[in-house]
Amino acid sequence: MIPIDNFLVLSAILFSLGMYGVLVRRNAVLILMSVELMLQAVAINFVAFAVYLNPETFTGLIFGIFVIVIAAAEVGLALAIILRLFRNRQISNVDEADLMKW
Amino acid sequence: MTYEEAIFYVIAAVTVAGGLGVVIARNVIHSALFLIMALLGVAAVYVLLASEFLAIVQVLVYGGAVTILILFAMMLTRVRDTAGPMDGPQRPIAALAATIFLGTTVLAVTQTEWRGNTEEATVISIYEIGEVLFTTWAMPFEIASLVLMVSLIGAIVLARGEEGE
Amino acid sequence: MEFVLLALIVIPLGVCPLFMLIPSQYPQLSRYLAALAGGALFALSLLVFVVYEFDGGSGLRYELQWDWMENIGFLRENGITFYLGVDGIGAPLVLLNGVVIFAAVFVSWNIANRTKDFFVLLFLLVAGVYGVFISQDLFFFFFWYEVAVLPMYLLIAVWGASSEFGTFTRTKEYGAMKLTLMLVGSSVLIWVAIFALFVEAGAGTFDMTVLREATLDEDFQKWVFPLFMVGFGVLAGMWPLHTWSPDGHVAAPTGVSMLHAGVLMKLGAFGILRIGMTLLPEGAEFWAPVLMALGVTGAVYGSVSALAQTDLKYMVGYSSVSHMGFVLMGLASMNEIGVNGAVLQMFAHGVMTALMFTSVGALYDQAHIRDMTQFGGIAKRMPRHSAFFAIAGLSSLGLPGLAGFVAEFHIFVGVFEAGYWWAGGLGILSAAITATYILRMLSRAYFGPLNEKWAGLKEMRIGEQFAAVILIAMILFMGLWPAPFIDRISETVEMIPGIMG
Amino acid sequence: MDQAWLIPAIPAAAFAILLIFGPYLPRKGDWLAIAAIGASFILVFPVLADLLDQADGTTYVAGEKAWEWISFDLAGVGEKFEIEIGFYVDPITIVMLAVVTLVALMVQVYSIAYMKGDSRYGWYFTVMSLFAASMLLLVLSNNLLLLYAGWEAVGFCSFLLIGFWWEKRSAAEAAKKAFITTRIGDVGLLIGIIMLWLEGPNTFNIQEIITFAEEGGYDNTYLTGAVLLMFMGALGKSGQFPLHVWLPDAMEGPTPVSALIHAATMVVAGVYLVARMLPLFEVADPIALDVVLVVGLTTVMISATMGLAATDIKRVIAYSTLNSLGLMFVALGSSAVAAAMLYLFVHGFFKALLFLGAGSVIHATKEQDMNRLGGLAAKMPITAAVFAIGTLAMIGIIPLSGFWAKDEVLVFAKEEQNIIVYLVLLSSLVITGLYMTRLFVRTFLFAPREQAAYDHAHEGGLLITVPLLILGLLATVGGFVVFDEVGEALGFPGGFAQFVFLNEAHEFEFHLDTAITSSVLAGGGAVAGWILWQNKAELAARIRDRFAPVSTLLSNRYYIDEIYQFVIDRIVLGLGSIIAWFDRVVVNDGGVDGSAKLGYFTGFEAKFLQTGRLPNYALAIVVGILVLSIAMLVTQV
Amino acid sequence: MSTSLEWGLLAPEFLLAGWAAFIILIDLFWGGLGKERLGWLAAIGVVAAGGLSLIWVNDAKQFGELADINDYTTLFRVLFTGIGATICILSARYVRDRLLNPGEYYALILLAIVGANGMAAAHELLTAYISLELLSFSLYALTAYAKFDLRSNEGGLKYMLLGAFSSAIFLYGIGLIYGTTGSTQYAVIGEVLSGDTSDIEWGMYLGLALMIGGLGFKVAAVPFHMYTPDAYEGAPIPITALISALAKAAGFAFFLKLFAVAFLPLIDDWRYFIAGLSVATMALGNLVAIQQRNVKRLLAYSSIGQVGYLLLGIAALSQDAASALVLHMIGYVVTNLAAFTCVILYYNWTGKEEIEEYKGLAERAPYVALCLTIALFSLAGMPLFAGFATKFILFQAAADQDLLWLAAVAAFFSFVSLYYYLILIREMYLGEPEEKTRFQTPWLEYTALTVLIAGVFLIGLYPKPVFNVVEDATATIFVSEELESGEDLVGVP
Repeated sequence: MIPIDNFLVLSAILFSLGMYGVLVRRNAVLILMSVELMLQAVAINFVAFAVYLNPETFTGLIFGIFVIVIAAAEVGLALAIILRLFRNRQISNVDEADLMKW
Repeated sequence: MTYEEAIFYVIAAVTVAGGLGVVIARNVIHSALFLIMALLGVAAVYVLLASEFLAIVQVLVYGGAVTILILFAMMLTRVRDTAGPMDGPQRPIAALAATIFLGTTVLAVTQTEWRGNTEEATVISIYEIGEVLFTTWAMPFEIASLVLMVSLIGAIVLARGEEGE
Repeated sequence: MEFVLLALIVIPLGVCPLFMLIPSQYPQLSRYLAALAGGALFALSLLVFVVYEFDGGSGLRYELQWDWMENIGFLRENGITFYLGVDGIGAPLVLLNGVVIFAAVFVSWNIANRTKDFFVLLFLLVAGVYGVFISQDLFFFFFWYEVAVLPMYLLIAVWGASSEFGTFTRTKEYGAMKLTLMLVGSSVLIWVAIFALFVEAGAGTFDMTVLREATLDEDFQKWVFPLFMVGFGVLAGMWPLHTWSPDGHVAAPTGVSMLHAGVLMKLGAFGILRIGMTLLPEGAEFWAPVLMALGVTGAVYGSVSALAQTDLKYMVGYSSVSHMGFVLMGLASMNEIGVNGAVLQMFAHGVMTALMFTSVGALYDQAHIRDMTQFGGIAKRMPRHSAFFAIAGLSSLGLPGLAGFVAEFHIFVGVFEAGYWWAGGLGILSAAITATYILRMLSRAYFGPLNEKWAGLKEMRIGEQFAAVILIAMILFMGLWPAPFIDRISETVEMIPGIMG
Repeated sequence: MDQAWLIPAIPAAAFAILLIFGPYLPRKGDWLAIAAIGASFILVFPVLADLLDQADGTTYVAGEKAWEWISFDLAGVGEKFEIEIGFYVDPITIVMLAVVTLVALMVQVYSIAYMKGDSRYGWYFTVMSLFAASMLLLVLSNNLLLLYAGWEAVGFCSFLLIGFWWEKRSAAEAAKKAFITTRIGDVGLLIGIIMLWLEGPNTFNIQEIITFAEEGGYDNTYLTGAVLLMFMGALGKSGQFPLHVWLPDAMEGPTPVSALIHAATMVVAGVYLVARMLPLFEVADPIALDVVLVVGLTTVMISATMGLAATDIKRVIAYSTLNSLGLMFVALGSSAVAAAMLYLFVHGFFKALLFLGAGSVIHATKEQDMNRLGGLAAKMPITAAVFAIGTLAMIGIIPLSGFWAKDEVLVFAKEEQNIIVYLVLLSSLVITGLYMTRLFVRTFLFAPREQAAYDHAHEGGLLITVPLLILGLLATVGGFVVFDEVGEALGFPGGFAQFVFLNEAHEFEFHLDTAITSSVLAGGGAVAGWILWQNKAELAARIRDRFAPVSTLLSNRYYIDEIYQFVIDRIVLGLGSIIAWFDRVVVNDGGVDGSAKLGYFTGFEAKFLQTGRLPNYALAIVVGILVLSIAMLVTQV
Repeated sequence: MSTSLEWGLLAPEFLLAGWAAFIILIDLFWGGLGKERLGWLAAIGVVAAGGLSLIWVNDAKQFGELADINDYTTLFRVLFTGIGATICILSARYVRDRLLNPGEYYALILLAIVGANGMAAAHELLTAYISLELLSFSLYALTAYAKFDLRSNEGGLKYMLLGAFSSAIFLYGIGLIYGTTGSTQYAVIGEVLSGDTSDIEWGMYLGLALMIGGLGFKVAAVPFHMYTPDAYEGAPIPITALISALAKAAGFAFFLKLFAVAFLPLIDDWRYFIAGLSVATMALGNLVAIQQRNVKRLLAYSSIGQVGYLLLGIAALSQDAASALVLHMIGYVVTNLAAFTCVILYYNWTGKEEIEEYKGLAERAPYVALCLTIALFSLAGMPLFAGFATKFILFQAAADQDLLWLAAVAAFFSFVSLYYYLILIREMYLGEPEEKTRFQTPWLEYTALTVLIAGVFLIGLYPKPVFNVVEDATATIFVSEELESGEDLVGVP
């Protein structure tokens, strides 16, 4: 009823938004959130493919679950690092963290 | 437009609005709230995709744990106090890049003739999922647990305050 | 005999760990070991040269072939083999290397700083040079070629000397870096050409004896030959890519300069001959005029530049450029006489330039300058040294009876025979210019009233004299009785495809 | 005749022994050197005897003996490339051998006294032996390459001996100049040799090349080019214009050396070469011989005139040598081999005599500027007497040897060439008379100008006077060989001319008119010289002042040295500096360092891509993705 | 299909995971063991795991549809455990002196190896991806492990965020490939792609491009490399070594297997893109390396350059090229570890890591200077050492696949790299040391160094045994193609 393209386009939009967020945001947490958005888009993709194209093995669905798991784990670890950076330097903007360059 | 499609568009609109909010909100807390909105929208999309299990996971893991974590982190890092604009100077080029990417992707997915039944989602039962998760996909499952463990170890080691802090 | 060839590589490589085992507080021990190894190499090289006898075919003798990698991937049977063998061109060059290393050990006798490290690197270099001369497998040829370049950086940078020249400075780091980079950079071209050659031949082997049987497309030869020509040409001091050579010499310690100019530069010319011309005869024929033009330009340019130098090492360095120009001319003549001459010149230039550096080094060790205008009349203080230097100079200007003449004469005849009149004429003119700068140098630095500043100079060390005598013996050997050289060389050169009678 | 190789081999062996063991031998081995050259001299006679024995009437059979030196097959041609060590004896060779060994012997004996006490006494004899060996090798060689080897070797010995007292800056410079100047000529010689081989009969053998050429084997123009290039070598070695500049400077060497090398032997190698190769010149375009002639004439004139202005006695003799050599080339240019060889023969004696005489003066007075000499005849009668003989021989006064030889040349010039040549030669005779007389008068006669030098003056010992006397005798009678009777009496069937004319019937001619003309002119010159430079030479001074510009021109040697100096300093060295600069700045700093800097600079610019800011990094990833995706879609779909 | 899973096949991974937990527990409850010995203990476990994996030499088993246990896997298991063991040994003193929480540190290393093993073993994309994340997460955490070091924080942050970002991109690509081919099994994808793909080409190529991008990030190909220098510089030095060796090797194990099995049918479509990446990577890595002042950063850029060479093997993909690639990778890993051993030793002695601070090392620790010189020369591709032989074979393999120009470019940049290695060598040999005293010699590190250098020489002088092993390994991933496609591409007469 709902063509798969709809989901795929939705996913593409979300993904692009996330990408935009990563590129544009200065705050590390916001970047992380943008990445989460991208992962959501990916998950939509997987699930859509699983249920529309390959319902027998529904690998995509499983993939989607794992993506969510990984995304959650990622948030945990990333936040710890962000927190550590903040503790040490009182910054949370990624573009201020440029001790190392060139 | 069918009834289901209408629902889809509403949900999609909410999700996209949420996503948009995440990336353009001037206030970080708003961003976080928009993220919740987007995540819930995605959960609804899963429902539309006949994957209730995933929707539940989504709500629990994301709507619950992740966002709370993020909000905590925001508070701990006093994001609101940071001076300067929220967005970097890359905005125009970022917008351009994202748009191009969107265009490319949309073009690609619409141009592709997907194989299989692209009109109707198949319902996959939660039991089936449970079964394959522990049999066919046992190895990723095990590894995923290790990933979580790594994340845990890392988070603890890094976030834990030491004496003198 | 095969194992003598093997020993030529194994001995220098084998002494390296031995040096490392010697505690650094006993430098004298390292020196004795070096002398021993050098002597052994000299003796073996001489043996190889003496017993070498042409027996048909490509002239390859004392072959030793061990599998290294085969039937793997793109390699078929005998894909890459550790394949040693010496032919009539290799034999004199092996001898050359033996002579020069033996002499270089004595010249380097009083290296006090990290003596053993110095000898390790020196012998590594020598192993590489031997490897190139006797490898019959393209992979190992290139392997040893690079091994020969490898130690140069440290040898020059650690034990070399920086110089001030008024308007500009040449530090040892600069000289070493430039030398290494130019040589390795040029070997990239060789490398690429080897890849192309291997693929085009399609024989699945790097065995040169097999590759020379392969029929290669003419267009292919035409575009690959310049890669070899330029790639090897840089090491041969081909104009205009020669600048590493004078600057390298200026920076290098004496023993290293000897090996560097004496044998290392020969690798380049040897490569053009052994790989470029032998495997790609049609390409060589097509590019010969260019090679000839570059060779002549180098010969004249080098000698005229030498004329303007006041630094002794620069002068000798540019003279090497000039003489290697002769070698390239000989090769480019593409006829037997010229190519013979080129190989003879490799040997002749090798010994005489080693002798020149021995002399310059002996002087520099005492005076710590090399500016010839600052000297004057030092023949009074260092008569033997002066005589040795003069002999080297005379050989290089082509005085009959000394090695240089035999070689240059063949080259000129070959060049004329090939129809390059202008090149032959300019070449002979360049030899005359050589006379000018050599004599100018002798007259400025060695003759005339003794500059009292140098009244304290002493005769060169006995070890250096010994080295010089060995080298002079070789110069005279070839100059007076070139037949042993020419017999060996010509029989092999005759077998090279594309070489006219 | 097969043992002819011993003639150079003995001095060569002596050289080797002296070089290695010389310092340890008694008397530094001078006896060995002299014994060696003496042996060579003696060996000339059996060789000559052989030649004469094998002669069929007046036809001489040349002897040849060769060993292979270099030989290899030429691929695909079926021929060999061969270079031999070969010896060839024919009458010309014999003449040369005689002159070389005899004069060398005299000079070396003389040197024992002359060089006594020199710090490099042993070295002197060592090099002299090498010189003798090389010169004899040059003379005996049967092929061009060996000849070239000897040619270079004598040049090298000349270098060593001119620079014998290298502590003197001027000696070192003169040695360098001599070597380089002759070397420039040798460029042509070597090219010429190679040219002859290239189109020739695949051999360097002189006789075969000549035969080949006479059979018309070479293209005429080609041959002309080749012989002219070879003539360049002769030009340098024999000090002909414009490469004559080194010879006067070569007087920096010990005087016996000047006598041997720069008068009697080495410098005539050019004459010998041309004489030897004359058949080629004759086969070639006539322009070749014309060039020889013109060069000879020019040299005669400029050297004679320069001789007028020089004050150093050795230099005057050096100019006279140039003058004589010029005459020989004039003879060769007129195809008069016999005349040239005769002149060469006698010139060897009287010029060596002059030099040794001058050496005697210098040895005694330590002075060689004739402005500080004078009146020595009283204290050095023998020297003065033999010097007078030499002078007169040089001027060409009958019956001294120089007269006969010179007359032969004049006859040929008159007969074979146009009148201008003849007139020029005649005028040169006057000048020769003038400056030679001047030399003698200013040195030996009238009042001494420098008392100290005069006080020192004394006759040398027997070692000095005996060679002088022997040479004096030869200079006096040597010319008589022109008479066939004398020649036959000496054992040359058909006489000397026949002997050196390589089996082509020829006789010496004696033209009375020429003889009288030349004698009058030469004698007139001599008398005029006497008048001009007698006593205090006021007349000469007056004339000199009158023609001051000419005098300046002459005493500055036509500024030829200055021109060369300019060319070398400004042009050659300037070019050298420019190239050296170009090499350093353009090739090295620009090309090599430049490309290295390019890489370095690219890296320097590229490193700023690494801004340290995460959003930029992310952007890079996105750009990469976009480029990849779009490119892949565009190219593949 | 997968009713009975042979869990035993994953024994090395279980051992590693278990050992990780064991190490943490030991650290918790037996503090008396000492931080240093903990590292050795970890190394023992890693070695044991490596030994265990040797059981399946010449065996070809499959773990369900998820993983292959064959020679390819075994080779990489051994390689990864080798890297891990070395790093554990090298970490011992570093961790003792400079880091907190040693138990977790080693546990993370061990888990990283599990991830790497999974990547090499994976038979399909999900397993591979999860393994990849396991490896990555471990490395993120380890990079930021020096928690009070600002550079470590910053490196970790950049690595982590960009890693997540690129993961998302990579996943998007996987999604598209999955959507177009209907499977995540490499072999199935390969099968589908060798059929008619005209209907799905849009999605397929976009997916491929995104996957290349994502993999490019993992292996640090330009322009996805930007995190590398910062992460390298920020990370504790042993971890820098770990990233440079393990992450890269695992990345390529995955990359190679995926492309050889799944994407080989499309090789003509993507090879020039990989070639382009390769060129960009070699160029940027080597040129920017010239400008570096910090040894770790220098080695980071140098490793980027090395990635360029390795990508060349992918661009020329065939079994020969694959073998050559793996051989070069092994050579690179051994050499790089040797180099890092020296750097770590020096850091342990002095705490210095700027190039100019290396001056006079040859005076103070000649053996280390010598080994570092050998390692650097090997990285530059000089003969006698591994780099020459492996590069020669790798580039030759590329030339064999009509990519001569690429081999030429690679050879050129290999030459450029010599320059910056020489700069470091110059400092060591020409600089005057501030102090003249010799350093004390830690025997264990020296032994490890000697073994590594011996490896460098072995591969450089006689790589045949190694190559044979590698060839057997790569044969397993090309088995489905029976070399047919390779044969076509070779075009050898």
